[in-house]
Amino acid sequence: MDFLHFSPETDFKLLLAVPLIPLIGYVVQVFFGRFLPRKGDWLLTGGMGVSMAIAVLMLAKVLHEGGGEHGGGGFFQLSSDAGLSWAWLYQSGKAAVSPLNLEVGILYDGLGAAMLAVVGVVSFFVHLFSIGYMKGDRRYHLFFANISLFSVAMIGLVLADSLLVLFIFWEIMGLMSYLLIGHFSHDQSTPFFQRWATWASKKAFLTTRVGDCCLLIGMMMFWQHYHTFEFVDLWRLANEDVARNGGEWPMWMTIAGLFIFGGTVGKSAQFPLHIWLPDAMAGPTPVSAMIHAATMVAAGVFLLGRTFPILSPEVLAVVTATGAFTALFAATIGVTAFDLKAVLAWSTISQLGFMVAAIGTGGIGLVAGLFHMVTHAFFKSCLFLSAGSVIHGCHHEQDMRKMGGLRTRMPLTFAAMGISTLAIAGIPLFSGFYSKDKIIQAAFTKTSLEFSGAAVFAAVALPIAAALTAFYMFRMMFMTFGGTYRGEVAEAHGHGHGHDEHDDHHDHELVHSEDGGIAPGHPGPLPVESSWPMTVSLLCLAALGFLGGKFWLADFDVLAHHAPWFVRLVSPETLYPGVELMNGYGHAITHEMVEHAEHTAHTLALVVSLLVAGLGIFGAWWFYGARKASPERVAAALGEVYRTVARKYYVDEFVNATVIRLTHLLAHVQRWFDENVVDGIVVGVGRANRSLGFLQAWFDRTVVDGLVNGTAAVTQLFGSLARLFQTGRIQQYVTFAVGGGLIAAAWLILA
Amino acid sequence: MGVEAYVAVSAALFALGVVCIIARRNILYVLMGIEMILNAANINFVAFNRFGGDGLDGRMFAIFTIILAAAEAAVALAIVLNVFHLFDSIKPSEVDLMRE
Amino acid sequence: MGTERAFYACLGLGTLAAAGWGTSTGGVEGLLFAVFATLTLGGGLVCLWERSVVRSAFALLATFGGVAGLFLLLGADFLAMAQILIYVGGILALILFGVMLSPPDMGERKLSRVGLGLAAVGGAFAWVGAKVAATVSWAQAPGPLAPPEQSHAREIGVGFLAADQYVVAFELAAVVLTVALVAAVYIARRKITDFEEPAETGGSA
Amino acid sequence: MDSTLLTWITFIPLIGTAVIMCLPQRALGAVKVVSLVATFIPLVLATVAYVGFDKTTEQMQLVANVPWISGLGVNYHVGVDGLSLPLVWLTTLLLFIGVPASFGIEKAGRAYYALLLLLEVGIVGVFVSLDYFLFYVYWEIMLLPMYFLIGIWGGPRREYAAIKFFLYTLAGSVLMLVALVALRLSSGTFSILEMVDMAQAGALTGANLPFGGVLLGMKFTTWVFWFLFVAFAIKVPVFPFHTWLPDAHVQAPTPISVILAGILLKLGGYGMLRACFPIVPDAFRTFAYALGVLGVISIIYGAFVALGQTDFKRMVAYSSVSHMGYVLLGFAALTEWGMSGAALQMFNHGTSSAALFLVVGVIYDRAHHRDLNGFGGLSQPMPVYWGLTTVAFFAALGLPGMAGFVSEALTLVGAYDSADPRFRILVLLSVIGIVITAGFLLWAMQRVFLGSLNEKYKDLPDINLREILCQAPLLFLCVALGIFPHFLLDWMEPSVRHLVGLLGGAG
Repeated sequence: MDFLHFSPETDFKLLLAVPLIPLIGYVVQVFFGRFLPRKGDWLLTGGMGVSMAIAVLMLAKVLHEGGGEHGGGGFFQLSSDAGLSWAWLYQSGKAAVSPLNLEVGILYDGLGAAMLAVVGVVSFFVHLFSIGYMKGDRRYHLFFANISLFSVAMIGLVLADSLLVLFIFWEIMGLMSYLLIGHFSHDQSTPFFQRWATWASKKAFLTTRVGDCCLLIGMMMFWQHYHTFEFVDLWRLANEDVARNGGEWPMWMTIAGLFIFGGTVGKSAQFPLHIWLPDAMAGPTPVSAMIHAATMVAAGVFLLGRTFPILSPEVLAVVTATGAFTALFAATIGVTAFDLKAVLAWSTISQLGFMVAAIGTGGIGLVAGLFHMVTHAFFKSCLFLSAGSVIHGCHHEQDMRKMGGLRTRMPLTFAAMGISTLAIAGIPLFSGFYSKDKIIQAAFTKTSLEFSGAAVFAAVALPIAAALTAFYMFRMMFMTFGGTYRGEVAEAHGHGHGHDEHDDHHDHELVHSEDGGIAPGHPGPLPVESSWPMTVSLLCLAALGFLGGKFWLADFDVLAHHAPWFVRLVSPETLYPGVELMNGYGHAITHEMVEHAEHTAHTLALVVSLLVAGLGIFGAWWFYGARKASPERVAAALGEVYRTVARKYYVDEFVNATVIRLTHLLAHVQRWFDENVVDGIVVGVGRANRSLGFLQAWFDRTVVDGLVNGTAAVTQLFGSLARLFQTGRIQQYVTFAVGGGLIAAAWLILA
Repeated sequence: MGVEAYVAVSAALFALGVVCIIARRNILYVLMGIEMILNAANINFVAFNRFGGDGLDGRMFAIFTIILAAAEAAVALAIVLNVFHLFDSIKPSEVDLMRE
Repeated sequence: MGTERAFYACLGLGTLAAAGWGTSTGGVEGLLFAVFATLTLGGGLVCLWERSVVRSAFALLATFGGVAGLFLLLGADFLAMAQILIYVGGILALILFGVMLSPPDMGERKLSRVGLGLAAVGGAFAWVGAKVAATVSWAQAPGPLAPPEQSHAREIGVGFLAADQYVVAFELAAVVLTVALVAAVYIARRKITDFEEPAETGGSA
Repeated sequence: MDSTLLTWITFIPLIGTAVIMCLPQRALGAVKVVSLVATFIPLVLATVAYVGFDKTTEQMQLVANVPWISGLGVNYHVGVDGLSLPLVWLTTLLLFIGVPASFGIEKAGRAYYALLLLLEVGIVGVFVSLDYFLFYVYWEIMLLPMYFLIGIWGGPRREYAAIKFFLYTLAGSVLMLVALVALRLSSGTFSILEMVDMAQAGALTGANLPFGGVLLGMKFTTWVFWFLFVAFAIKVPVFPFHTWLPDAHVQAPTPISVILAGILLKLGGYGMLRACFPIVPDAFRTFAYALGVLGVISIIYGAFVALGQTDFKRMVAYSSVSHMGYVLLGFAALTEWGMSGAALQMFNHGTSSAALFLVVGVIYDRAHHRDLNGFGGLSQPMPVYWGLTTVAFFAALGLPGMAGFVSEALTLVGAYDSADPRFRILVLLSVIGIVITAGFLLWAMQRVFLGSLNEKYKDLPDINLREILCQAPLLFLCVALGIFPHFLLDWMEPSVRHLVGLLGGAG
């Protein structure tokens, strides 16, 4: 198996090709896309396919080198070690030795390999899906270009070997999400979507940019101390620093770590910056699939994976607490949502909470969190694409109350979505089970070893969130595919009913835009199965979601007693080789204790996760499948509580009323200040000068001419004022010049 | 005759020029006043050059003053003619477009 | 016309007094100085006094001539020549043109204005001058001044053309003159309408 | 060995002016061709100078030094280093773009182009002169054409704007003149380089002046510093000397706005680097933090005021205030990164803001107003225009991959790394500016291009080829320098390092 050997000389170039191929495709598409046959969709889909193939090949190499039976020591490659990096800022000879120069290189390890493959696969299938889904769109070619660059950004982020490079791609990704979420803002045919998309894209960009700025500050703080952005150096230097400090993390590092986590909060939609993600579904569904699975939100978690060694225990506690809270918080909202995509969006936030909380617990949790990121990518992209297929079939209807009975009408979609739902709900044999189980195990382990508030909170909140997850996912399945079709059926495409109607009838409904209401669909013929590019993508992703668990485990041990390859490749030891992590448990806790705790927690977690999944599914069946009880009645009984949850705890309203209002108020106040005070001073000085001119004129006509006419009577003086008013200005100037000169002379003489 | 005599003449001529500008209400008198002031300055230049200075500096300055006076006179006359066309008057008191 | 006569009588008396003072303090040179100084200041006074612009202009001729004479006394023969040529021949001619092209306005002089202005400004200058004279110690040339050995015209010409002295200033003056004359022609040529709408100059040119 | 290259770059536009003045008023076509040629040749020559530049030394290059007014000790001393050469090149480029961008101007075209070329003489002259007197002369030369270009070809309130501009800059000039005279008296030379050497030797303290240079309890260097700083700060413009900028920008015709934002503002920053800080380094160090505070106020304040605008061009003008705040912050931090970032930011702002003003110009030419709320949905009738605008907007808000990011990141990181820990607070505050900048740009984009289409503008013609060609080089630079910043940084690095050393900062 010689071709599976990783040789830095050639393989880094091959890795470079992964982002470069779609990038070149993007450039070609932007300029020439509209002239290409089929508007160039084949070009980018094909390009992405090649990238995917390379990414998978590289993953195979990594597995062969470090994950298989031969390796075991992990896999870690830096292109700068092989002399393959690019001096970015300076290239002249003198500058090359300067610490100021930034070298851009590739960091390729187990995590990067897994993530690269995930991004490649999901991107490719999203491209393929889009061929069917976006057919007939006005800006078809640009859509493909943008989504391709979106993938490039994520690929670049995954391959980055320094914080700064990561940040660059991070920001580019933000831009592309802005453009893609706002895809419909140019579509004049659906005013609702247009307004919503415009607003949502701006919201997404600005909200995540708040997080970006935090990340930037965190980067600066680390740079200021270590003068490097390279991950490897940062890990080493920070941990050496802490070790020298006797295991105490300096205050600045905690603050910097919190700022870096701020980046994750923004991109990975953690509370309180989660508000952009539900609205991000204003974009086309394939975009949502990309954002929720492989790109945007994964980037934040990936960042945590990359910066884990420089986060102090205090930061990790905050991370755990934030993640756990987000998981629970979003899950409760997910239960109340009626918009098909909104359910998925809240479930994403919730799952992200799981990942973040897991990483915060450290050790096995780090592995579990990253593992969940990878498995989640497959089933969530599949869920979104299935939702897209459903919405496509139901004529852009997104309200689940207008669906139902699609099981027979769209069997392939149903199959794909069902598999993915089982996966996300945490049913054994499906991939989601393994990762979620591990997360709960990590939370329990942490609690048993270190009885801290954050850990306990995570240990309590996460299982509840898992139960809610199973509940609302199956609720969605029952509402969408079960029962009979509840949508309006019309032979011809009539004009849809306005969404105002929704608001009138259901005042507890999800408010996800300033316009309110769920995007209106329009009645059409009965739904039918989607075209082949869509269904093929769905089924492939569903297969990965199902088989994925096995694949990741690399053996058929359901309980996963043996460490699967992912754990071998992606573990604190192999991810950060040569770094003595200082943010783990204290010295008091030995390795054996950890092992023991993990083992104990494992069994417990297995029981708990199976239990909560079962509970959730049963609840969903009780309320929505069998309709033994009316959910509406429960909602009414809960009253104000339900309303609060359905309104997403009024976070949006709060932000609107405080941050946004305040900003605009500040802007207007400052504008007023600028125009009236700052400029007013300037104009005032000008006015004063002019007044001085009037004063001179007054002086001229009263004193100078008064001198002349002083002998005349006062009445005569007044009478002559009108005439004297016209005293020439040139002469007046001369008078004052001479007078001033004389006064100056007099002063000089007398002084 | 010492330098002070020349300076006195110069000062007197300067004063005459200033009064000419200020007191008369015809723009041509303004011009003539300016010429007087320039001449007063020239007397000073040459006198100081003669009595105290070395080299040519003072006389050179005088020459330049004369040159500038010539230029100024030409432009000023042209302006006067235009002002007359525009305002039908050559009283500087009525030429007030510079106010704003 | 009483004031007119009184004015000219005072002027004549002043001239005589000046001549006498000059002769008594500086001999022939003093006399010459007195004559030229009187010519200068008298010309200025008449210029200021006269109602007629034409007469004022001709009085200015006397001033310029007087200044030229003072230059001669100061040994600046080239300057004196330039003064006569440029001022008397050029500037005065220009002013006379201006006089002829503008309407006569005999009624604008006001005795009180001129008199009081003269009194105020002259008084102020006299006061300042007196103060200055009292405090400043004048630098005196050691001994009698030597007469200029060579022609000043030559000296000045060399001064102009020697690279390290006044070449730049000379060129600057040349440029200023050229620009001023062109500008003068340009301004004088413009029509009244040009002032109202500058945008339309293109068409009328 | 004197080089005449810079002299040619400076004075070829002057030849163009002369030729234009000789052409008949009606031959507007010929005038345009002459203008194009007279701006293109300097661009080529500047490119030649750029390529041939020795990147390994901080010494002045392409120096010419001949006596000019020997009586005063004034020399015609020109030369460039890594700080000035990119700006010279940018000047020639923007002027070359400014000519075709002006083709739409109907009124008195001949005089317009003549003044435009004269403006180039002044600007390039300031960038290349190494003699303070010469510097001042060029500084004044530049002022007059600008005054007329705004005052004659501007918008409805052009007189007001032009006079405001003129008075502001004149006030700055007067301050500079006073400082110049004081420096001349103290140092006995007009050469900037000699002054810098004297300052390094500690000889430029004004001790030979009356009162030992101490006036009203402030040292000579302090006076000189503040006089020069205010003179240049007006040009930058730094809060609170910025109020001429929105008026001048809004009233000026598009190409003039482009040049105003693209280059004239850089004169202030360049002036500080060349003719203020190194001459009085002690005073600079004393007041560095105050400058940093001013810079951050400019960043945040400019961004907020821009957010509050409804006039497209005014908004862009205030964004300039915000962006130039980074320049001041980078200078004040006194680190190599900060200084590099600030110098780079000057260049990048030159391209991105110029592009933004061209963007505004395009829409103004078509709709004849600039009210942000009066548009809507323009991406539909004008897709290409929208695309170009997006690039320009994202370049302006400092998106990575674009040039603005490199300079802003360098500036911020450099400032954070400053020896003075108080700068960290400033950096944290200036981050607010980043978010607000993104906010007002996106909000503007939403109001103009997205949303429902304003029926009035449903048939607006898309951007035409001439306008695209004007924009293209700027946008290309925005992107290219984001990916390959070393094409500027390599050139600047020795000079920046030298400068930081002169000012006494750490690496």
